[in-house]
Amino acid sequence: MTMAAMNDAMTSAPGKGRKLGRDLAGLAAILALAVLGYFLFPNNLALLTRITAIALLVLSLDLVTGYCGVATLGHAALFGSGAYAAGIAAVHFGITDPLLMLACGILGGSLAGLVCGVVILRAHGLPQLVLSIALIHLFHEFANKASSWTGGSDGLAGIAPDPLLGHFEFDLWGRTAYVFGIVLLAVVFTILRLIVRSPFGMLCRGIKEDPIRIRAMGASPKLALMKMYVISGAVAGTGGALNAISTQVVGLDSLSFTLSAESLVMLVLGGTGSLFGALTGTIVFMFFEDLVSAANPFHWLTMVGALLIAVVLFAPKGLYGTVAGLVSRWWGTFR
Amino acid sequence: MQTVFSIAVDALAYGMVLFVISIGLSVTMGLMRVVNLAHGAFAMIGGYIASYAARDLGLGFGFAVLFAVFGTIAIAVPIERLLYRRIYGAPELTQVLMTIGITFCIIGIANYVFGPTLKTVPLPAALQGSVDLGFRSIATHRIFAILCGLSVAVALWYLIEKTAFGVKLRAAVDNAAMAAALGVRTEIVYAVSFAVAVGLAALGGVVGAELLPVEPYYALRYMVTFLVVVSVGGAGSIPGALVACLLLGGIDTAGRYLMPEFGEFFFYLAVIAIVCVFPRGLAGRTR
Amino acid sequence: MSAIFEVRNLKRSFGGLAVTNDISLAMAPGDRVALIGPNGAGKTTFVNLVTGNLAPDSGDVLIGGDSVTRIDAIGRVRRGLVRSFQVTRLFQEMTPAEHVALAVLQRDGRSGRLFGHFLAMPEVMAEVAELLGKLGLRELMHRRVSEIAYGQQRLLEIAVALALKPKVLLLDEPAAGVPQSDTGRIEQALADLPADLAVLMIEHDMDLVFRFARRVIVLAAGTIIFDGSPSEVTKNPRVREAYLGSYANAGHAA
Amino acid sequence: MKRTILAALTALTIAGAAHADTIKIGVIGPFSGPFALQGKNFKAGIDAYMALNGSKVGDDNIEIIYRDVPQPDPAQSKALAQELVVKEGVQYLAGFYFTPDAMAVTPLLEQGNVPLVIMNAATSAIVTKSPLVVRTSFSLWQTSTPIAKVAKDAGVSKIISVVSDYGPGVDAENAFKKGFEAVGGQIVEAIRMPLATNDFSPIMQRIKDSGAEGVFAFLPSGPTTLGFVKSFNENGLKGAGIKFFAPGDLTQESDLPALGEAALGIQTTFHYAVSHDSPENKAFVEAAGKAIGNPAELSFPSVGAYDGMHVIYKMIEATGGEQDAQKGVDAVKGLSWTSPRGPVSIDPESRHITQNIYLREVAKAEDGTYYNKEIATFEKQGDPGLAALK
Repeated sequence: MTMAAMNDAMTSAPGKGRKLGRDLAGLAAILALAVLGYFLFPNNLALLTRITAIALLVLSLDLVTGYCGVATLGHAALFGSGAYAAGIAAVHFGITDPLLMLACGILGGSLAGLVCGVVILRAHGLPQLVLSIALIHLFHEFANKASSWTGGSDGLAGIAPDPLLGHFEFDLWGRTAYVFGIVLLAVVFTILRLIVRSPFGMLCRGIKEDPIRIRAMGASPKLALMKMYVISGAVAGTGGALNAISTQVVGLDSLSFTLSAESLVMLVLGGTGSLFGALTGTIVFMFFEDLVSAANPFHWLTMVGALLIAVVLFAPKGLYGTVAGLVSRWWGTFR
Repeated sequence: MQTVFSIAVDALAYGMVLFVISIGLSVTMGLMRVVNLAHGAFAMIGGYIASYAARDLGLGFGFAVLFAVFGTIAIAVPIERLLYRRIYGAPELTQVLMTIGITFCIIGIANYVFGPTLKTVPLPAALQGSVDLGFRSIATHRIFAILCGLSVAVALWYLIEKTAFGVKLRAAVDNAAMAAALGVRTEIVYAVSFAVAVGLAALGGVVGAELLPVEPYYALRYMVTFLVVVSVGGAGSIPGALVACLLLGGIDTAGRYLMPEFGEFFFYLAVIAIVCVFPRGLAGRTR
Repeated sequence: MSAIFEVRNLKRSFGGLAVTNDISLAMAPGDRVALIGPNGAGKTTFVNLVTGNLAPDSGDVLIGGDSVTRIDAIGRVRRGLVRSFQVTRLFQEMTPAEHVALAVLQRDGRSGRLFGHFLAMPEVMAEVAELLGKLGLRELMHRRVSEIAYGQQRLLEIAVALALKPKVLLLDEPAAGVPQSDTGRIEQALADLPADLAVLMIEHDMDLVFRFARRVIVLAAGTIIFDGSPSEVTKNPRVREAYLGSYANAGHAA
Repeated sequence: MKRTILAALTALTIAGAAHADTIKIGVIGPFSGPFALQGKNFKAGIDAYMALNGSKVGDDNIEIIYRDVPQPDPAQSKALAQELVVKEGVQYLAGFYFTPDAMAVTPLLEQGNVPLVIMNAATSAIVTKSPLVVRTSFSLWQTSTPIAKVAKDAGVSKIISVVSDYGPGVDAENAFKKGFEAVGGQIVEAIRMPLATNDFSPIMQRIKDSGAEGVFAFLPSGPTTLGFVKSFNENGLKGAGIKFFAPGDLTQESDLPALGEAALGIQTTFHYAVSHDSPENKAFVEAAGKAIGNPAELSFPSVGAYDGMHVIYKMIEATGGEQDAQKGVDAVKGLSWTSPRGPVSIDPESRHITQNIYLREVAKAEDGTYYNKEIATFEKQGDPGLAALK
């Protein structure tokens, strides 16, 4: 192998430069959207913060569903565990520093990821879906039962985070929470971009396509998926902690089947297997929901349903997936 | 001992109601390979039609049931042609998205047309009241539900295993291209199976209305239960679904009797245990 | 020379039917062995037993003199027993470069790394480029597998196996389904396999077997009925009977 | 620096709102989803109040802005409340069907200078979370305590308690237990069953086996109630003479057509029956029935909303339309008026509504419909749950 051959191989690689460019573009897009949102909806930052937290949940779901092919309708278990971990730390242990609460949330989410991974990875396809449904109900029921810790169905109230970095208070206008959320999202997004392109990310994509082939290469699909589940838990836990810090209440809804199903809907809406798809799906779904439910709080569900049907009919790869496909085809014919 | 009998009777009745409602879903998911989350919505439509026919039009119970089954099929067939046909063979997640969308729409429309209140299907005098079993009494309509469940199981088994249509259906499922080459018109087979599944859903919606009252959120409220039952049984298997319904009905009933405060735990732990032991469902066929 | 790969008295039956019945064989580094047999001879079961996807009722599998009978499939790969598949099982959405890089990283125990990209790992890329170059896949290395020809996919299959630096290579019908025009490339690739590698090829195509193997093993009804040089195999009466008999039966059934 | 800007902005928003001709009231409730009926009732109560009392207070127009939280979701509730206060500039927050949703909003009130009028959420503790909370509905302790005495007076001394296993259910169980033991009764067993229970037969078997003479039950109003009551009859408990006691959620008017015959004779205690006989209620029912479209859908949240509007109107009068949450709340402390449900007042200390609790029995009217017939009155009941909190 000569150096020349190697250089040749490196330069002929099409992806590298473009991918780095796309990372930066992605990051720039998030920040641009964040700034845009800030100025377009200066009085609605709470909604934007909520979208940010849910975006973290959907990103985390994309890691296991989009990149590893795990079917789950119980992913809110990871999000809710993070939220409760952060909330319980604040209420019962007096850990009110937002960054420490965040750490608790990440830890809680990762642990839940480990538990869910152990159970969910025991089956495939439809039975896997059922395992995830059973799990989320168990988590929900457990939180309901442990009401002295979680507040049960009344919600865990009284979370009062300190000012961020001792300076910025989480107040009515929600600027601190918003900026905090956007920074978290940008950091998480960047880390995830690195992870999905890393050797481990490649391994996971391989597992999604053919776990038997991966075994024949001497790698354990199960271990890799477990690892991904823990990472996914950390991401979802970040979202949960953000939610707990910004709303200062944690309710059982954060561990609910409904939230799990919604996050899956958002992911598929945007397009699985791409971090941009996850973000697109979250933003479009949440905005659409906010828009139509404000326009007609009594019958907006029908319109959301129609949106989902329309997406399946006209954008079968999800919004981002289809648009990206169109753009690259157009790009192809253009060149 | 009496307690055990008593639980067994309740479990049987509850399990059979579950069976009548979910068996249609087993057909769509197992034979047509569509994760049809809108199944509950069709059951709900059946319930609404029966309620409307019996309460507002004053029809007899039998007519109301027929009305419900065929009315629901009439509503579902265009939906199949326009929407479901696009998702046969599509990835599971796409099917989930589409059928959840359909469910949302149906809920919204039901809410608009019928309002958010509970609707009941008035029972004929023969099905009202209770029957004394000696050691306890049981509602007559539950016995009716048990009988319905058994006849549906037998009829469906006969249809799929013993008739020419069943052969075509199984052929179309195993290898659509081959079946088409042999002259089976797969789209008709699929449409008919879909209609059968929807009709069963509607029947279940009516028969089960005493236990699962009809209201707009019916479609989502019980969806998870149906999905769990069908998967535990092994999608597409009639005996599997029957066993799963009786088993889960039994666990649920016993759990609720013995330790009601941990009822949910019981049920879902049992589901996890069963799926772990039988990853393809109780009567799952290897794909 | 000691055996790098050995099978001792391997037995496995399904419901009373012995599908693999007391098979023993040994291979030294550099061996080129072909395993042939009529349909239903138990080749697939044998492969599954050897690779660890199926547990034997009795008997032993050894790699480099150590028993791996109790070690699972993944562990056997890590000890140098690598297989290719009958039909390509490649990742349709990934590129040849990614396939080989994944194998290289996995072999070095780096496939779990969360950061860095293989394109930015010069030593990995060097190996990827070299391997793909040898098999004539250099120009295609960044195309998606779903876009390349079937014959090239089979070559990639071999490249992935080689990237794992095996001691023993199990090739399951490496040329199956490849158009006549492309078989030359595959034969060339087989001829260029590392000299110290022990290769066991399961194959139907007798031409390929005769050109490749220096030793032929014939399996019929779960037992080895012949183990010797290619020149003798066609003359062996038991082999003739096993093949002709089965063809006669097959013809009858059809 | 940042804080000064914030303070300036706060001042601006407040000043801006003070001179507005339109006073906005933000109402959060379940307007879609499984609890849409209760949201509809909020709207009906509010519409009825505005139809009867005008949509103006002094010179100021009143505008209602609705926001939908279909199921308990504190995060969304808080986000919407924040939006209502900051973006829409509402001076009052109202509504709230679920406790966690209300709890999530309480930390915003002082900063936003906004009072919160709870039109339903029934957990006692909410009013203690902020001095700016006023409740015009009821609490479960308030409605569940009197039934204990009713049970005892009916000669029942051994009772089994059966409640849905969630916050309000536990509240109801505790309230009843305390009340019943205080009058010398005995709770033989207390069962908490999962919210998602479809088949109640096993529970009925438990009741039968417990040897109790009566059952106290609480389930959230809606589909489960129907199954529970029917099961009670079909499993022969009614026939066996076991008495059925519950707070009024179980027999809310909108469920009665479905419950029908099965509910006849069930005794409940509650703060409001649509059938309440008074001129105020007659006017209310007519207006609210018109507002909701189908009068059969009218239920208790409508009266909570109606009185909530009354309290808000009084606050607006007291502040002259200026945004001053504390002044408004202070003005309604001790306020008393005649509501459609009867005489009520706001307890100055707890800011919870003091009201009559009625004992009702489900009866059949001459036209074949079913209604809650009031048969006894417990006057001026406060919230015993607040005492239990301490």
